[in-house]
Amino acid sequence: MRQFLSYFTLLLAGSLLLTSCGLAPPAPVDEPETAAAGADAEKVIYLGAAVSETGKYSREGKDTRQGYGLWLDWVNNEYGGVQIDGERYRVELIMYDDEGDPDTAARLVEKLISEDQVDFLLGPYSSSLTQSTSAIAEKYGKIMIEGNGAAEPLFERGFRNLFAVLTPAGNYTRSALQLLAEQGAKSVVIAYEDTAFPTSVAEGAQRWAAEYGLEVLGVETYPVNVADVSGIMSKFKELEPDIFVGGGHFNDAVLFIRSAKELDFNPKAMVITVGPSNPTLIEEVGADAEYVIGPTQWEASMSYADDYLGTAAEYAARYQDMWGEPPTYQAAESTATALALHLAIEQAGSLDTDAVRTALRNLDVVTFYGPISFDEKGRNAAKPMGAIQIQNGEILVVAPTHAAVAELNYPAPAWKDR
Amino acid sequence: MDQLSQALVSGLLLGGFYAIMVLGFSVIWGVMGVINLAHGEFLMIGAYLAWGLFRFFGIDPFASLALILPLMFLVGYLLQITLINRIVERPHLMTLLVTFGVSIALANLAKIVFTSDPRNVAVAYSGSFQFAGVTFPIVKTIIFAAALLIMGGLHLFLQRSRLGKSIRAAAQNKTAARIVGVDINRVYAITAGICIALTAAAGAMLSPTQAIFPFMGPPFTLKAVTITALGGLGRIPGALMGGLVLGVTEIFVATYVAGIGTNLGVATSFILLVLILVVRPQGLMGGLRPVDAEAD
Amino acid sequence: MTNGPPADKNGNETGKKARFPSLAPVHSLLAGWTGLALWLLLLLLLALYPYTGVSSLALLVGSQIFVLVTLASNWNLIGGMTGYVDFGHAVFFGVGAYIMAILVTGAPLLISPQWGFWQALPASGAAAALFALLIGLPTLRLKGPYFSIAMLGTLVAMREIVRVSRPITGGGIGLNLPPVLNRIGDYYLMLAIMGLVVSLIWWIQRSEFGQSLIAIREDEVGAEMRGINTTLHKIAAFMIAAFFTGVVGGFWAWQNTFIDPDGVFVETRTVEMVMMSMLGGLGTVWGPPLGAVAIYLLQNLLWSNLFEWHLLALGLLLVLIVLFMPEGILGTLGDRSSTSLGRLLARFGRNR
Amino acid sequence: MAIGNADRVPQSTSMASDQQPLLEGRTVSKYFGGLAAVNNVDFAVYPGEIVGLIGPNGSGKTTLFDCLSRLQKIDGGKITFKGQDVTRARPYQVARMGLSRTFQSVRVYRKMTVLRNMLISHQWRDTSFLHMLRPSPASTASRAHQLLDFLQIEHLAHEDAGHLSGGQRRLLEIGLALMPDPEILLLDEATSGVNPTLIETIKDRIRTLNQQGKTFLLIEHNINFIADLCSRVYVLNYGEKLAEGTPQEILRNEAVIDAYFGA
Repeated sequence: MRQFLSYFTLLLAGSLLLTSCGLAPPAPVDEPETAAAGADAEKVIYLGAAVSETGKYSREGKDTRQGYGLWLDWVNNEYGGVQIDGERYRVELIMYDDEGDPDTAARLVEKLISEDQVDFLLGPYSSSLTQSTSAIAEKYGKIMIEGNGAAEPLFERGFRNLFAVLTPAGNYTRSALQLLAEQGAKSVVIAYEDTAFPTSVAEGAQRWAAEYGLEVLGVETYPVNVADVSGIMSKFKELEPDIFVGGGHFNDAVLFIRSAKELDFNPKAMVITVGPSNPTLIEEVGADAEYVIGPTQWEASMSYADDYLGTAAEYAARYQDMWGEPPTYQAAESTATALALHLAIEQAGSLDTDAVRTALRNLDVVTFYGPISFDEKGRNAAKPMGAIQIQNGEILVVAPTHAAVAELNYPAPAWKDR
Repeated sequence: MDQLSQALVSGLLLGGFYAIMVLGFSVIWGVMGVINLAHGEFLMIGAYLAWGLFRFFGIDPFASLALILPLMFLVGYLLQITLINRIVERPHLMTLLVTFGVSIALANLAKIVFTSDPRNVAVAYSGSFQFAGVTFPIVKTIIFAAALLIMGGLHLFLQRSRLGKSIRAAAQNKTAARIVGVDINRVYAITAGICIALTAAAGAMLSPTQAIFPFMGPPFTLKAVTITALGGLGRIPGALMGGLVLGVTEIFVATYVAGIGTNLGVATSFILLVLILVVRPQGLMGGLRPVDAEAD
Repeated sequence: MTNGPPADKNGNETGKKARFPSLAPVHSLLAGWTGLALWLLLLLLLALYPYTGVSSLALLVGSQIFVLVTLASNWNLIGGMTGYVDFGHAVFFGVGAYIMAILVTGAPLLISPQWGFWQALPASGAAAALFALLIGLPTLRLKGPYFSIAMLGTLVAMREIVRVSRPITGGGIGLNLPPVLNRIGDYYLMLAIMGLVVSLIWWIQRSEFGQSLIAIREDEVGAEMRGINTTLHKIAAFMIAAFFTGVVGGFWAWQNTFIDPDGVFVETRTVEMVMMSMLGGLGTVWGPPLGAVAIYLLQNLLWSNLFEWHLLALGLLLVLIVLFMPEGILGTLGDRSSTSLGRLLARFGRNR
Repeated sequence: MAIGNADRVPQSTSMASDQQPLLEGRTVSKYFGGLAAVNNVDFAVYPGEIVGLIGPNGSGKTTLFDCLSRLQKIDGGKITFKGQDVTRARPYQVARMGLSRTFQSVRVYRKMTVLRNMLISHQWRDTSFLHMLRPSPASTASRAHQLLDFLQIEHLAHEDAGHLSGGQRRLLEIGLALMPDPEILLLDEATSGVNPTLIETIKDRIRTLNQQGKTFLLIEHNINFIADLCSRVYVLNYGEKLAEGTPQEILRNEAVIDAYFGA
């Protein structure tokens, strides 16, 4: 055994020495089948994306990949290719694994632009990776359209080529707070993870609270991977607020519900930023997740529809069919991202970056995902954020009103009375 | 006043968990001089085991300890005789790197097996009870009691039993222990077995209180380092004191500093670590082995 | 004193080297001027490389590899040569990155006018070196694992401190740098920094200073007792390593255009440096660069095919390196009966 | 055990009493916890002497060495070297003043060659920072070769120190101590683990060096070695000075015999 390993290491060392002479670029993960491409002189649009398959964002990265994949499959096999000047263009999507690592992501985006010479870029998962890769796209004048980076600082850099279909983070809690204010809530406390996205959410929440006449009693931050929030919870308990707004990661949702119950902290409504719209939360936390409210970019039960992928429910069915699991909103917004680009290209009638950029700016459509229309900063200002509430183990949309399928249950009973 | 007693209770309960969490780390360091950077991963594995037993067999996490302890003892024992015993005598860089390698491997294995979806054990008694005007979380109170019980038991074992005495002998003077007939490798393997079983047990008990996910380990490892530095190597009363001090400090900072309290609490624990190592490397309470001894 | 009486036996020279038929002569040649000459030649080739009409990707890859080589070499100075296993060395990278970001954006500190890149780059290094002085004075007194742990603690503590110092550092949100991407410029800048650092370490290793560092690693008490001011030498080595790590951190912040605490104060970055140094050969001049290139290639050529198994494989590889190749590639090739691999090579040599 | 008596008797030393001691300790004390490892020890070594320091195991000899060479902080008393107070000096400072020592458990740089071991142990007193940034000068190398020759280990110059035998390592360590051209050498158990032929070599070398003006302070278990070389001997027991005198006086001293063989 030892002997074998010795030989193995020797071999390894040897091959490394040999290869170290050349600066080899990384191998692609999802190499498109190039064999089919050259056969007939069909027209092809090349899209590129670096999305986590491994690393810290692998779960959400998978949703993103599947969301892009669904659109790709649909546009090539069902829709018949993107239509430009009466001609059909097949789409090829080159996807690499950025491992959640900024160095790798930068390298892959560079590769997509300079070697694969893609026409357009789709975004990675996470605000921080979008932050660094969109700078590269901007530098090369490539359009990057994304659906997974909502943090506000992304759009404060004056970039011309970055577009996002998702509702910006500042508006995440808007419909929930509006609805709660209408139901008579008076005060709110906010706890958020101090990273870019949750901070934008929390700042937005404070803004909207003021707007709807809610008094902000307390604001607290906590670091990533926090394991105990008793301090925050007992502080908030003293303040007796009507609404608790909190969150950052899915893990925090579990922690907040558990801590609130443990310390008998009874806000009349718990709004948790990330988690409630994911069925896993109900599965894991069980009955204690009842009454929890969460913002959602998209739910299958929403009443949006388009001429391409149909209604939100049809989209969900298609997704379930293709990937064997229900779509998360990360998946839906990824599909919508690709769809928005698709529509802009068709409207521009060309693959020219400037034309497509103009078309994107002028885009004003309603899709299965909701309305899409970009403001001058590249954000999808038209789209309202939804809100869901967990009722009897189901995730039901309660806002905005035109998409709602259930009435908000407010106030939530105290833990002792459940 | 109300807030003060609540903070104190929350801090002590957190500290009790820290104490049981750190025990395995501290004893491994104290007995064989190995800083186990994969500590948090064993905690994570314990939590997943408890989750699995709960989810698929409906076994309560505290009851599942009866299965988890022997299983993880075996894991620790095997890991020690196959891997760690080979590097115990090597420079500490090697042990740090090997345990770090194990930590990366285990976390990513867990991700493949369990996916990165967070898990949680929803026990029926996840609520609270009131006592003297203070809210006591039921689960955390049980953890605290269990922690005291386990620590008491381990203390007795180390002080009274023959095996316990061999372990302490091996910690204090390896050569001398060998001369009087202690089989060091076996003692190490048993120590590792006990420690890893304890760590996994701490993870199992933690499973109802927070999210379980593959990368939950490293923060616990870092906390374990701090607490060990506070309490001294391999001393059970030290681990208890260190845990309580850290728990109470964190909760007090979190409660009484507005806005960034929880952040600051976490920061404080690491600043404490550096300060303690610099000012008083033998820990606040001394330890099993002389810390200033020439390393390796 | 002058000389003692003449030695009585002098003829024992023969037959002692034959015990280790190895590449040791090559090894010592590389440690000398030949090594430097080869290195300068390599630098020249690398400087000409962009003229072969390569893509901007190749330039980016190049500069990323240069970053790794520089980091590994820096770590090696304190961890490999001096024997102080710094498990928190990424803290200097982070300090450098943040100083760069704060100076060039100016916003958080209301610095105006904002600093240019060329002023901020040395400032990043200087800040890291200063930080090394402050933290090194107390921590370098610690021995063995206590130093490692203290530095790991420093790294994590700094991450949390940066996180709570929101008015200055932007907190957990991070800081955006002006997106000025210049791949060719970055390539040459990093090539120059790498060239400088590795040459410097080559020089240090030959100098009495470098030898004193190795002496400290081998026996610090003995070194101190024989007149070496160990505190001074350790601090000096620490500060040099920190300075260039800080410069690289500043460069990285500039190139990446965005930093946040979790992106620059990362434990894995330190471990990467350690792994690279180890794989190449701890305490050698050419080992860490070799190890850096090797790990980079491993990660990108072999493991991208392993998908989600690749981090698992990374962890296992770390264990395997330590178990079977603790002397690294160079150590294993250059000598000795100390590793199983080395013994294997020695057997080849004998059979020939 | 009656210890104190022997101390009080003024000893007739062979040295001129008006001469200033080279290395002197006054009421030196060192405690570990509550335990006195060295307790109120007075002693002096005069230039050109070879002085022995003996005592049963655990009597505090090595601790006293550590105090003198400043590796241990002392808890009481005063140490002077060449007339200067060095009580608070650091080891490298006394080394640069001309004090060298060896260790009971040999300290050499194992992963460096014998020659490099020697080169790095030169006199650092006059080494400026700029000097440090250069490779060792040729003069240092030639001195190293001379000394290796003198100690009969020149043929090992390019071997790693870790590959040497125990006796060869002792010789190398003496070489390292001689490199900076010290005025006094403190040798801790220079003969333990060394074969008899080599012991004769070491003895011979010490004598030669002493004739050239070097002063020695030796910790030894080998009584013959002490009796052959030393002009004076100090005896420590339980951290206190039990006796001092010529080797002949010491060997007849009953307190010493008691201490060694038990009463």
